[in-house]
Amino acid sequence: MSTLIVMRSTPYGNTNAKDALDIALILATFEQSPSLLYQGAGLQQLLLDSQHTTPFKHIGNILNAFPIYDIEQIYIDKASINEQNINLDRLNDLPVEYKLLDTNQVTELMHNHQHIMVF
Amino acid sequence: MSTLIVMRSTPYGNTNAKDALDIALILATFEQSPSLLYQGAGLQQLLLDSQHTTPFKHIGNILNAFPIYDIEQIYIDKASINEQNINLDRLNDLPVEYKLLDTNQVTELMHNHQHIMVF
Amino acid sequence: MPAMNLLNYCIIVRCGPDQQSQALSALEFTKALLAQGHNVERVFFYQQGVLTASRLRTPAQGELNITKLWQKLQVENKLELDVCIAAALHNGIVDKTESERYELGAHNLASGFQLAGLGQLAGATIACDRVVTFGASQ
Amino acid sequence: MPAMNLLNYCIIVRCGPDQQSQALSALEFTKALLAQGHNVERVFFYQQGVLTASRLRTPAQGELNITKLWQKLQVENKLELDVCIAAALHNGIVDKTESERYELGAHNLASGFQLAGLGQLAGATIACDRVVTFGASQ
Amino acid sequence: MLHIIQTHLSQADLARLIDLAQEDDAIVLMDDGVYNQTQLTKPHCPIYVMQSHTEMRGLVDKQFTKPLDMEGLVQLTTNHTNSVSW
Amino acid sequence: MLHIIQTHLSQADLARLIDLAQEDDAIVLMDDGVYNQTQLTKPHCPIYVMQSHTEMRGLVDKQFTKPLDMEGLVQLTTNHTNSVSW
Repeated sequence: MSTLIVMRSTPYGNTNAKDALDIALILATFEQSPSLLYQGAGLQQLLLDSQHTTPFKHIGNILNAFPIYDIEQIYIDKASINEQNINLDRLNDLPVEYKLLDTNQVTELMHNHQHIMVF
Repeated sequence: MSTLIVMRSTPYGNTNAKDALDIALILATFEQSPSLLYQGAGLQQLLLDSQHTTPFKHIGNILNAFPIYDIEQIYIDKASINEQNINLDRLNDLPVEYKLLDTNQVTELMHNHQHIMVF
Repeated sequence: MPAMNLLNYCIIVRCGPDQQSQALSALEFTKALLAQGHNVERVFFYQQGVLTASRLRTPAQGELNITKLWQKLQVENKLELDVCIAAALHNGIVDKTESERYELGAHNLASGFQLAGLGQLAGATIACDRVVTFGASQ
Repeated sequence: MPAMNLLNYCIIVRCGPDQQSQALSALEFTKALLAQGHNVERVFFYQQGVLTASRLRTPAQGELNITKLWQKLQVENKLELDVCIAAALHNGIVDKTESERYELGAHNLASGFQLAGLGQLAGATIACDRVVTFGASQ
Repeated sequence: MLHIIQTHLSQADLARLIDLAQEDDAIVLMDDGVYNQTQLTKPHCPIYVMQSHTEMRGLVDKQFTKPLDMEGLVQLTTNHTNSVSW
Repeated sequence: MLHIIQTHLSQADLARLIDLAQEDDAIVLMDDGVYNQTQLTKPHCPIYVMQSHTEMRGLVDKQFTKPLDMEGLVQLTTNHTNSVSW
């Protein structure tokens, strides 16, 4: 019943990805263990090569911090994988564990949280 | 060969419509007679009831100023009318004269201008 | 006022003054909440929303001054208007303390607003029955 | 540098620092223009682009400081960085003169940038061979 | 759950959000979100439209929508246990 | 004419812009615009993709695209008599 953060933005187009992660980390610090749902273009945040440097804050490296902060409820919207033309293999190397959700499960997830923030 | 301003934004969602009109008016003041092309959601700028008050700068009233500023090259992208589900009749009451352009004509219009700004 | 379920709200404003329609809706929703007797724990300005809190804004004549409207509502209702400090620093909104800390030589946070950490938002998600966001996409 | 057609450019920056990728591209394109010997008549900051010109911005550690990068380029190349005055007033970016005119008590325009009317942009469309826009949509 | 839409979405994004709404949810179209109703058909949950926002934009509400004002929006947020602003 | 795309567009908007490009035009995908190439097929004009922007995003360029850097973009704006940033 805590907070669900829905990640719908590409990593570097605007500050949404970073700003959402900042909220996730502070909620974790307050022991509110937020859930994260990656949806639509937000899945692009998961495809970054953590070795590749960027002039911007590196989203890929922040993902590595999830286990440290006990952020463990990570979900991926299954329908978005096709929509974003993503090769499922590329999601195997993620440094975090996640669950794939179909549309009914996404709806259920949303109903089971007290607050929802979309970024 | 002057400047073509492409209007693609709804009137009140952001400041694009107003900011584009400001550029059109200043270009006219500099006797650069800009051309205006309404496309996509930009057509919504043409459907405002000029009698209806809004808390924002009234785009519909600014349209009335076009003849005063000698802004006479007004174009509407024909394909956008269907795309936006607009009843063609509603474009009859416009306070300005305009030409409907098909895709080839839009392409030609764009090639015939030295500078293009999309808002 | 009929007997009704009065709740504790947090409002998140993520759109700047340029998203004029959404920005005004956040204000009007907050007004309506207060009019119906609900409690507004805090309004949290995040992302572009922090631009609302600049006292150096001078909107053109005939344009809405959303900053002034929030200030008025704050005074009338002793509202807490929290401006995310990280987003504020990133966007050039600073109070006297931050201005001195970073030796900026000027400050521009409008009165009635205050800088606050994201912890205030986290606290609100615990304390509030409802968190309603305005300006989630642009 | 091979013999080539050197042109006169105007760059329009419409995205703020938050549109980090587009904002950086505007700067890097301008740099590449100068490196190839083209003339940059002016860089015109419009809409959210004016937020680039705030000297009160303090990006977090590890974040790009796009304001400083433009200032550096300006000094090195005597670039003209024009900030649309109407958009600047709307967004709370003022120089000393405007601050005094509106009695704001503080100013925040970063050095190297100057406030300018839309007439400067209109002039650029006449004088320049090319006008290239960055941050047209967000 | 209350779904609040404040922007003009692409057809694909709108369809996806409608998919996620259940029968006892409600959808609110306000600000530029009111433009989305032109793309809508047969909703499986109530769709409320901010009346002043459609009028200001010279639009006419679709018949299956319900008119809303700010007081009504407050009540919707009270009646639904949570809300999502897309 | 040079078409510069800096954002991730909806399929409909992208299709419309491609329609407007002529054979002697060129399209540049940069910043989040590089995501659009996943939706693209058989272009009728050259499509350039800012190399560093695709790599930074963990993408692989489609075979029919041409790699670009900032120097190359300058040359494209020089060679084409005008440009449009969508």
